[in-house]
Amino acid sequence: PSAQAVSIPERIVCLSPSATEDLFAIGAGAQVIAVDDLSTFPATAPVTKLSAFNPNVEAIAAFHPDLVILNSTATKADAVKSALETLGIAVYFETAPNNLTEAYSEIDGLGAKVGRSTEAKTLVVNMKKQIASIINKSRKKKAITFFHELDNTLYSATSSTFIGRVYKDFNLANIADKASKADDAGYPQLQSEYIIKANPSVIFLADAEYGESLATIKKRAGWSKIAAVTKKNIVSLPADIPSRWGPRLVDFYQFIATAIAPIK
Amino acid sequence: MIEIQDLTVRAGAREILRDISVSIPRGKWTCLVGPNGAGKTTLLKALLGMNAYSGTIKDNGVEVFKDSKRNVAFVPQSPQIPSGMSVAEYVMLGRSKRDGWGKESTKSRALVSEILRQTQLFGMQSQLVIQLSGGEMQRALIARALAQEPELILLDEPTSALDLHHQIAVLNNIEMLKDRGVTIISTMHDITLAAMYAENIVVMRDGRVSLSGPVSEVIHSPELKDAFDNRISVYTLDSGRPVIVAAKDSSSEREIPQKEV
Amino acid sequence: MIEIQDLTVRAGAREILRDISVSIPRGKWTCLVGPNGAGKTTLLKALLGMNAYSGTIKDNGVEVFKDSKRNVAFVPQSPQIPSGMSVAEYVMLGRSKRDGWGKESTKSRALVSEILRQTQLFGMQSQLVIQLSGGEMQRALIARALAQEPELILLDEPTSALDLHHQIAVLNNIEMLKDRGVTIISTMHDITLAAMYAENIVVMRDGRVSLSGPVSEVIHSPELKDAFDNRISVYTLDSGRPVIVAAKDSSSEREIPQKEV
Amino acid sequence: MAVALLLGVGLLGVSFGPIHLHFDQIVKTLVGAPGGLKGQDRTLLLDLRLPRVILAALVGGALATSGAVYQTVFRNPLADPYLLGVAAGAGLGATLAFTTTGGNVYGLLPIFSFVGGILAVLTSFFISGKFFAEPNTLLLSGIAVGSFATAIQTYLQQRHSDALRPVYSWILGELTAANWRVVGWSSIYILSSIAILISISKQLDGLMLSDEEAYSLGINPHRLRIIAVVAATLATATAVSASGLIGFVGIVVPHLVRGLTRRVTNRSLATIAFAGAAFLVLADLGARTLLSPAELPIGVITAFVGAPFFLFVLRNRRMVR
Amino acid sequence: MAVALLLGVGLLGVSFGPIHLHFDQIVKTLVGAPGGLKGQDRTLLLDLRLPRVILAALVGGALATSGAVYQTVFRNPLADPYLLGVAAGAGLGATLAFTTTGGNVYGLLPIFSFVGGILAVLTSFFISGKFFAEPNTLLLSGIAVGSFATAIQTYLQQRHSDALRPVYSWILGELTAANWRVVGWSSIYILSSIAILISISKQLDGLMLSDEEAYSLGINPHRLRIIAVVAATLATATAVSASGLIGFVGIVVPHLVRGLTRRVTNRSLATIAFAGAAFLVLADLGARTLLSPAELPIGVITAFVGAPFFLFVLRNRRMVR
Ligand SMILES: Nc1ncnc2c1ncn2[C@@H]1O[C@H](COP(=O)(O)OP(=O)(O)OP(=O)(O)O)[C@@H](O)[C@H]1O
Ligand SMILES: Nc1ncnc2c1ncn2[C@@H]1O[C@H](COP(=O)(O)OP(=O)(O)OP(=O)(O)O)[C@@H](O)[C@H]1O
Ligand SMILES: [Mg+2]
Ligand SMILES: [Mg+2]
Repeated sequence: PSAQAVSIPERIVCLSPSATEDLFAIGAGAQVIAVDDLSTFPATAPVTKLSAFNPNVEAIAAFHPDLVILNSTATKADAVKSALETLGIAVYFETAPNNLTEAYSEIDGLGAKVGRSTEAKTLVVNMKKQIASIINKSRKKKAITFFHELDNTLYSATSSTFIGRVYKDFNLANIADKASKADDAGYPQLQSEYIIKANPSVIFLADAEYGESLATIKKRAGWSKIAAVTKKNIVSLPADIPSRWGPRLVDFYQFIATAIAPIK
Repeated sequence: MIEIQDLTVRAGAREILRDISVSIPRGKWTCLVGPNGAGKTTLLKALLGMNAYSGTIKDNGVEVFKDSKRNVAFVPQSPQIPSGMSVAEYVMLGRSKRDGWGKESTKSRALVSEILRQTQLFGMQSQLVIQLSGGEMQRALIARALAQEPELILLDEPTSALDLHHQIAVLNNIEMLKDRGVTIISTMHDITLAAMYAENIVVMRDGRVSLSGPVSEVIHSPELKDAFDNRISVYTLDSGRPVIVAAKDSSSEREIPQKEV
Repeated sequence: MIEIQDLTVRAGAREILRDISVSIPRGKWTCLVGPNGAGKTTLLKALLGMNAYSGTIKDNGVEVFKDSKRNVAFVPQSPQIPSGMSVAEYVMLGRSKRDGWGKESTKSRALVSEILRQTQLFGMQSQLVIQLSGGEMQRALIARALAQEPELILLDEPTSALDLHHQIAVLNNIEMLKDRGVTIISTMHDITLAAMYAENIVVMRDGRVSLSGPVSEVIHSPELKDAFDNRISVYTLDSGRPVIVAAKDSSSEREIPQKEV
Repeated sequence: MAVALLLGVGLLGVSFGPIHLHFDQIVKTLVGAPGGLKGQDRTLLLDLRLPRVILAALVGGALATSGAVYQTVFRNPLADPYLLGVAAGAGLGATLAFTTTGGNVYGLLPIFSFVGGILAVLTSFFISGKFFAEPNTLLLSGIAVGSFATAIQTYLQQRHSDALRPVYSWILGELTAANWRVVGWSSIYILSSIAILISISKQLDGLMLSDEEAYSLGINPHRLRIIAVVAATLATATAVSASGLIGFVGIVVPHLVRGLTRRVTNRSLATIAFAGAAFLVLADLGARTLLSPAELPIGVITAFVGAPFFLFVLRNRRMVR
Repeated sequence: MAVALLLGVGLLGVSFGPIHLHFDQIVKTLVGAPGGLKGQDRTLLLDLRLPRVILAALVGGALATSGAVYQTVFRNPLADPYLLGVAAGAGLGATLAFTTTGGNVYGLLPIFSFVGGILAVLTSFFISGKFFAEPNTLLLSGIAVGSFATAIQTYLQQRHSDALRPVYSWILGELTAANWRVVGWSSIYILSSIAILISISKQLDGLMLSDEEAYSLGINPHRLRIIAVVAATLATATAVSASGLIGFVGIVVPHLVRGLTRRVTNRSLATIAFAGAAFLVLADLGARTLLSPAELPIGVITAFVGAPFFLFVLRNRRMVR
């Protein structure tokens, strides 16, 4: 019952695609006056040309917001935050979550900030329920090996990353984990011959948008004999959902569940 | 014959050589003389044929500009000295044209040794050219020109850094080229030396040729003195060979040397 | 007095100057002569005091090495010519030491004008130094040294690119420095000129000093001839002034010049 | 005249942006006359735009002056102020700030990058041995040290790929972080370095000669080179730690001024400093307004506007080499 | 001897990796003798490692040779093969491939970066006007064109920040894309360029003299510079499009060879080519094995190993300048 709870922001500028999805899902959409150029979901969000990566303080101030939601990885996020605060504008830092728990608390935090705590709690409960049921239905009894490809120079993601945890929830065995010492953040670059040797049963292509597919992978030296290729277990990941840690996480879990359903 | 007709050379807006017409005989030594800034170096470079000029310069009837068939050696007044190159490599560069790209014939190696000996650089083959003294460098430069076995050799003040003895030694070596029909064109501030070696002299002043002809004619002409504002005097030795000096005072001394003491 | 004691200068493993001991009087003109590679340039640079040497060089009792109080002008044999600098700016560099960092006094401007006139560069102030002819550049270099109003001036072949008249004109200008007590040390291949201007001569050969003393003594000494392997001859004019030449042939001509024709 | 130009450009700089402020109100606010700006606009002017424009001018002046000095000292038209490893060292420092320190990265960033830059140059000096006896050896040593620092930096980024984006955006060069504190400390280093460099500019001309000639003219070439490089490095390291790596200014502005004034001597060092300052203020104005509401990296503008202009000068005025 | 060294290094290169192959079996497989490798190991050797090692050798040879040639042509020890805008142009091309094209981007990447690199150099040539009359003008023109291309590239990356990671990992330089097709086309360009450069290497020495001197020695300095730069650029553009930007090799290997052999002339061009090839094969071996099964960017290894070695040579052998 503090004084803060009373001042509910009415002019929010949201510079994070995930937070935009969160805000609309908890019914705060009407309070949002502007979102960044990559906040493409939901369709009703007031998209502007504001950049989330390279925020322009004055351009944000020109909207006369009372709250700005800023991604902590934005360019000079600290400097932007203090400049906005100098102008008397409140700033809420959104940090990229590392796992589901953090994603949920992100939603809770946003809810509290915009006066939608109850709605946020309901959303989180629903998400937990749906995701648990998807996992329950589709979790593999026996671990299946997979390779998650970020680009054609074979960068991957280990089980310590958010996306890695999603796979892990389905009892998929990540071949990149052996290389986890190469990057603290969990994005090592794998060697082609290691992947051939590890012989994964599924390959997820996060670079499908750049034209990678079963056809192109097959042509790589030595790859045609990899189990995932011979069994055609190549999954092209959609462009945006795997990097939005909001309400559509449920859709992502469902996507993976569907994709791995035929694989034994 | 090298026939120069209405030659004009510009640097930017300035005309450095203006309407020069003169012929230079082949197989002879011709010396360009004149005060500083007269345009000697500029004329020598024009004869090389690398840069554009207006007018014509015909060597045996062929325009010299970009005529890549000629084999012309060029000894500049102040060379660009490459770092990290030995004397032997430097002189061997003179053989590139004859040996062809990337080759180095046995003949070339023998010839370069011979020339290094002639120019008294033999002990220094492996010294870097940047480490040479002024006179040694000038000899290396001339050695490179000799190694070229050119049909025409252009020398810009070839003796300026040489000691008295090497001046003579090097000029004698160059003179021998005439036996092979080589045409020699040089500039030379020491007109006494010029008169000793050249058959013909071209007198230049202010970007023009004021007189050209056989040594004997030019040396005693008023045009020569005039080019130097009458500040030089000409003497003649018993043998008829002239000696040209500038006087120290305006009341120029005119002494006659005595026998050696 | 400039006292040189046991001076040895090395380049890498090689000793270019070996155990040189010689004194050079102040307020006089001393000329270093010797064949190419004798070490003249090296000795001149040692006298400048910039680089390390072993032995001692005392100028008025003070070691010259890194003595920043001396005002020594240095005219190198082959200068590094800066691009994009005008003749006036180039000569004005000589004033830096006197005017102090970043300043340019009225006196300096007047002096530089005067010196440009003396060296006959006055019309060329705004021309870039890289565009000068060989002789013009050499005069610009000497003008810069004169602008320095030095107490000691070191000249390495100051006349090598000058025409006969300018040789005299420039050397006369330098000679006038003696009136102000300036010490002049130069190298000079033209020993006749050296004998005309210098009071003392230092004969060098193979990195050593073989003789030093007043012109009259040195010029007729066997050491001088010996330094040039006896390939030079010395004559004396009526006035007692010597003329030194190398003979064209080994059967050296010894002719006596006649009156001008 | 150069000062007036810079002031004019500065006024433009504080006036334009997504929110337009009027000249007369700006001037009134600055001189404290009545009728000035109030409220958020006043804060915008005094606490955001003014320090930013001043920082742009400082950084631009620092980079252009240092670039010109490096070009003279190394007798190399390719020399830029990042040559001896400042950039790589600062980049490594910045990466270390991101990867090894938790918490307040942005507070530590300037210190880390400043120290990194200076350390890299010191290492280059140390390794090249006889300091400036051979400028080219120092220069190659700088390249090697720089490459080494960059290698470590890249490796660290590989090991900590979450630092990739912030480091990358820092490298791009930003004036976003400008505030009075940054302006305060950077102006001390930058202004005093530039003052030193301009005061020795006549001497620097002597470095176009051989060392012996310079020495006889009363210049100690070794010492002068060290002073020049140290001052230029200090200015550059400060600029880098205040604003990341802003390319192009340090190499092109000096050549541009030389091309336009047809002067190669260092007399024009003050002009170069002012030109660099004005250029970066304008570039920053462009960065803030051209793609507004997004902000463009300033390095994009410097090259995008500067390159064609430079090429035009290069092509039309025969450059004095 | 250089050839034997390269072969030896190559054998090491194909032998080590996450899976170790034995020398004798490798040799047997390569010469077609009985008792060679079978199955997956055979594929590994013939289709993965062999093309990769060969590509490393080609790229290393191309960069080192081009760097040495650029250094001679521009009389500048700082010159590297990326000087005239090849790198920036190729980077822009690569970014365009990621941002503007649909379909198989990775397939288009080499073509885009090759064309981008060549176009940038052509633009530099065109703008500098009289081609090689003034090498320094060309060089400055190259810097400006390069900066311009980089500005556009950065701008595009800003607008398409999702392309940041793939472009960045391409820029880091990778030999991972090696296969026989890449080796095929790149060997044609690289080997013929190197052959041209080595065949004119004696002539290149003439470029250390003044243009008039070179001309009198039978060299057309303008034409020779154009041939040299075109061949070097072709080799570099090919290397870049096959493997991204691998720094350090082009500038340091030539200086290293010169420092060790104490020769500055271009006679050592063949040695430089072999040294560059061997160096990159070794670096790639390091990249594959040090963090196995992960891979290190090769640029990290080249600088990490090369820089200290180079600094050692620089300090201990008085460099022939
Ligand atoms: N690029 C240039 N721009 C302007 N003037 C030039 C340029 N190059 C040469 N000059 C001028 O042209 C004149 C002739 O120069 P040149 O070098 O041919 O003289 P020179 O007869 O060889 O003189 P020296 O005896 O001093 O060597 C000189 O006065 C010189 O200043
Ligand atoms: N760095 C060096 N390394 C090796 N030898 C050197 C080096 N510098 C000079 N020398 C040698 O030292 C000797 C003396 O050189 P110096 O330049 O003093 O001669 P000099 O008397 O001035 O000759 P010149 O009349 O030709 O100008 C020369 O034989 C030269 O080859
Ligand atoms: Mg001349
Ligand atoms: Mg000498």
